[in-house]
Amino acid sequence: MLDVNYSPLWLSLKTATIATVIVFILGMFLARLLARNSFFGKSVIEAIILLPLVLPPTVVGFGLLYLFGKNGFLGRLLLDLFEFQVVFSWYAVIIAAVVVSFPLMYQSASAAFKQFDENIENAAYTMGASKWKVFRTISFPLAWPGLLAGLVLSFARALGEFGATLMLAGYIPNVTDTIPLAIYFAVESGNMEMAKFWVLIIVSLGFTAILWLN
Amino acid sequence: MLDVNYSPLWLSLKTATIATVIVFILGMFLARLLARNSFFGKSVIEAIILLPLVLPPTVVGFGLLYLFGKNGFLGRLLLDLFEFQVVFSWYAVIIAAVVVSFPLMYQSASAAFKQFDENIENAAYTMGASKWKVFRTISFPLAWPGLLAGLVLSFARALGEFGATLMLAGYIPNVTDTIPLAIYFAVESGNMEMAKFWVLIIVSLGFTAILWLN
Amino acid sequence: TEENPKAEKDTAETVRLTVSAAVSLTDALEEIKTNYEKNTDVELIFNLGGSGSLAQQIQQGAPVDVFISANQDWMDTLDEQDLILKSTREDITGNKLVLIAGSSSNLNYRLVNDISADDIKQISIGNPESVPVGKYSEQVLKNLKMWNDLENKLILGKNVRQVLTYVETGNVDIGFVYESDALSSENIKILTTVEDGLHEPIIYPAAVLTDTKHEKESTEFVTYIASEEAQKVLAKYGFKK
Amino acid sequence: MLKVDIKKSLPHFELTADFIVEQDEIVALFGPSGSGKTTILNCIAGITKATSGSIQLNNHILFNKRKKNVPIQQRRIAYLFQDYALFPHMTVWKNIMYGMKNEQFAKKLLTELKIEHLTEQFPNEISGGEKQRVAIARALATEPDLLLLDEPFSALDDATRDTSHDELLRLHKLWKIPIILVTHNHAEAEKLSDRILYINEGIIHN
Amino acid sequence: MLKVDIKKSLPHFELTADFIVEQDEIVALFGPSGSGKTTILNCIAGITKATSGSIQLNNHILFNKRKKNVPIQQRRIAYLFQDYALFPHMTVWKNIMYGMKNEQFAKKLLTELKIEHLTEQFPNEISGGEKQRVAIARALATEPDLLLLDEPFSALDDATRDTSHDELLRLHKLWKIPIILVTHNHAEAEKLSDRILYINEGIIHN
Ligand SMILES: Nc1ncnc2c1ncn2[C@@H]1O[C@H](COP(=O)(O)OP(=O)(O)OP(=O)(O)O)[C@@H](O)[C@H]1O
Ligand SMILES: Nc1ncnc2c1ncn2[C@@H]1O[C@H](COP(=O)(O)OP(=O)(O)OP(=O)(O)O)[C@@H](O)[C@H]1O
Ligand code: MOO
Ligand SMILES: [Mg+2]
Ligand SMILES: [Mg+2]
Repeated sequence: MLDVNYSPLWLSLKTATIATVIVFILGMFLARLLARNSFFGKSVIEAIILLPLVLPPTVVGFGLLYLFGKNGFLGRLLLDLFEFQVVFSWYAVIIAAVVVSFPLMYQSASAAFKQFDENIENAAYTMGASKWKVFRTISFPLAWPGLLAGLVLSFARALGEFGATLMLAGYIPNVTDTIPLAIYFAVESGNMEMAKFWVLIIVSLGFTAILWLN
Repeated sequence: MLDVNYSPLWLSLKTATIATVIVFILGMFLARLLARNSFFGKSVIEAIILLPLVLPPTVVGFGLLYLFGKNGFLGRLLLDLFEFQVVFSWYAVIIAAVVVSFPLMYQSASAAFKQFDENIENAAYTMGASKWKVFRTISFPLAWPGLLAGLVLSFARALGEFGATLMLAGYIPNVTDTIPLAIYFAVESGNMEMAKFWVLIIVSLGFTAILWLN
Repeated sequence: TEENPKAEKDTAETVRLTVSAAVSLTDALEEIKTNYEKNTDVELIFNLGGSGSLAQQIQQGAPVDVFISANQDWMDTLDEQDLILKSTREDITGNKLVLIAGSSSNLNYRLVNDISADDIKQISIGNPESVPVGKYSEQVLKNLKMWNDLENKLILGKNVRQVLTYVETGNVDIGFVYESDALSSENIKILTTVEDGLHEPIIYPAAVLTDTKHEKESTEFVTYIASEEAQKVLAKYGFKK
Repeated sequence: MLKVDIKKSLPHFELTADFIVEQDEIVALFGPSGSGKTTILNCIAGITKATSGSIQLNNHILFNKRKKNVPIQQRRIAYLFQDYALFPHMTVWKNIMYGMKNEQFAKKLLTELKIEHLTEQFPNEISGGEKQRVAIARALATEPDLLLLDEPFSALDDATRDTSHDELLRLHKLWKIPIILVTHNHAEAEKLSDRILYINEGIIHN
Repeated sequence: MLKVDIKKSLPHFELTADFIVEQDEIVALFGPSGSGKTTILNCIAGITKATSGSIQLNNHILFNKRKKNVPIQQRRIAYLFQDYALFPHMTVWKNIMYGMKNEQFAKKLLTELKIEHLTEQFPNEISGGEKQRVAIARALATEPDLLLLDEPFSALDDATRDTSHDELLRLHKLWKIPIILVTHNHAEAEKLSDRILYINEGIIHN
């Protein structure tokens, strides 16, 4: 029998879920905001959002380390204001997951909001519904297929995030050791049994998530 | 001045483009095929497609190595049939990029095909249009926002692919050294100037692609 | 000039050797390549990576002629599977373990023993389970009976470069890396070089692979790395037998 | 009372609408296809913006040249769209209850319009005329300050149309709000409206 | 000649349609809202599947109980949908040319239907009645073996409707194909059709 520490399982589940919720909400609202406007600079914003996708995750992690590290702009700010160090903490895992999965959510949501008939929204407005009510009851359900796709992609990506996490959060047993990190180190150290075990776990998680979402 | 070998630029451009074209076509047709059917096993297929997203790219590369290696099922098939070895070749770079970006295209396309009124397709059929004509002239343009999102995501992901590539294709100058690999090795050997240079290049590529696609 | 003989060489039958080498050797090997190709009909192609990944690629049939590993374990694994020509195996160079801190750090330990858990918040080493440099670091700390004190301050890196980055950016106070890596960075200072007796010797073995189609040229190249000319280059980058 | 005095440029002509609808009046807007009827209603509801002029409802200015433009949801105007614009993801009942306060009234409306058996069906599961009646019910259900009806009875057979007419007239007596009714059917216009505005190529002839 | 003999279960009643339309005949399908008219056309066009029975057009079996079911695109049936189903991403001209072979004929149709000034506009940029005329033109343009028209003139004013009627009759004389016309307007049914089929709650009374 394998001697397994289950901490990666809970950690991965927890961080992927939290990251997905954050990404889903932020991505959806930003996409809604920008979807039907076109202004100069929109493409620039979209390109920046997409950036973490074209860079190898390790490089993204490197960039985040520079930003959130002890000498980084945000890192110092957080340290000064809250005496809080992000690097090597559980929050670093979430930040890494959010950054890498955000582009997936944003792109999916953006497309989803472009793909339905605007007049349905107008009809709801004539019935006195507030912007928030229209969003919640009309735009959101009509865009749901695309939003769901973004949700699935984001969750999967957050669950599988490895390179940036390792860089920003380090590999600290019981604190930042997500399943992908456990897999990586098991493979690297030639412990194939352990690697297979975790691959199986993460695959089942992915499966469950998809089945549950469909 | 930096003494730069530009091979990674062309290689990355070429492989990302080819991989994106493959992924776009395959992903789109598979999504169309499955979009409006629901059958037992569909979720299983979708989960498998999503797999490369939940696994660290290195592990995906590892899996591909097992599949395409000398003792792997596909590797042996290709060797026997065409005397062709995939590992360490330019084709390995493409395979890695296709596998990791496929889930992004599939999910986006699948949502896109769910999000328009089917009756428009029926109207086209009544006018004697073949399935292929209806796909080309009706379903495709109506699903375009979502397909475009998938295209952008896939291209970005293919461009940024690193872990699986390194494993399956190795780091062979002028053959498999894509930009992400160049960045990685520049960082590894402490050559920060070179790393920054390539990050700049890849970011501009991503930017250009997005601006051009919008 | 330089270009012409080379062009001629291509038309004559140039032998291409694929060398899978530990990534830490990158810069040294580049220089060795330039020297070597000048005087032979051989073109060297380096496939760089972590020793573990390289070994796995070889196990799966990657077309490699020469393997240079950063430790003995992976070479032993390939040896057991008869993937290397035993007679060609040679220890070509070695490395030292050093303790480093950021260049602006006010720590000035003279010995590894000086490390005190109270001075430091975090210390980074390679992951002992998968990275050779981490394994050596663990041996040192365990031999000095400091492991238990420091264990909860450890940040485990996936390779030397990551440890170096953490120290460079000031996110950890100290770390253990190879001397060769320490020399390549300007933003750190070496506090002390670890005594050899505290860990297994750090050895880089090389060998020709069973599958090579160019056994003669490959063997010649391995021999060349062991030669004095190549050793000088390696020494310049911090590698010593 | 509704006061409309707007101009709007359209691709093939300029639309000029200048008219008043009194508090208890039903006005029919009658004119050929493409003459600008829907555009006028869109401007009043706030869905399209007029090029110039002003719109005033019960002393509230909804739109004027000094760039005032009250958002759609604050206009308290019920609007039956020519293409219904039903919410495709909601059942008939949810569609009607969307802007509705009074469940009793909604149920009564459904019965009068003979669609009470369809409450649990979705818009793509009912017939064209049924859709139109759901849209009528949905518009009436909001109990608005002004009612805009864009060809509300065009997809109905004579019998159903007659009961729908009666229902509209009954509610109008009860509520006493201005109603604008777009129609192609002259008999309908005469039967339901107090006054007919004839429109052609964007010009209204009283 | 079209032979229809089908049954289909609907939520509130069973639809039974058994009738013949001769080669040069226009048949009107007349009945209250929700009686099953659109469903019959959908079955003939192949968009919905009947529960049982058979459909035959000019000796070709389009549908029968032995599970034969010719795909929509091979039926050579033009169909004007009650909700038009125009292609939203194509201009009026492209919509009409979609199934069209003959550009000359398309131009003539546009002129007869008075929509030739709209060719470059998109469906969401034209009025309701204009959409309907585009849908008429698009259906006629395919030169089919059978023509199904679901309330083709309901959104048109009297003048436009009259010219559209004339155009339909003219083409029918020329082509001599069976036509089924769904309408709520009894005068229209009498004027255009050779025979009226009365339908109520799914049952046809000749
Ligand atoms: N979004 C739009 N963009 C450009 N032109 C438009 C738009 N909507 C309508 N039009 C044009 O404006 C004119 C008036 O259209 P409108 O919809 O107001 O007509 P209508 O009187 O309601 O006609 P119908 O009885 O056919 O519905 C028409 O010529 C039409 O083509
Ligand atoms: N997709 C569907 N699913 C379930 N029921 C449907 C569906 N489409 C229509 N029905 C029901 O079938 C019956 C007949 O509908 P159909 O559309 O054929 O009526 P119709 O005669 O065309 O009416 P109208 O004149 O209002 O268009 C109606 O009761 C309707 O509610
Ligand atoms: O070169 Mo290594 O295998 O990363 O220590
Ligand atoms: Mg109109
Ligand atoms: Mg109907």
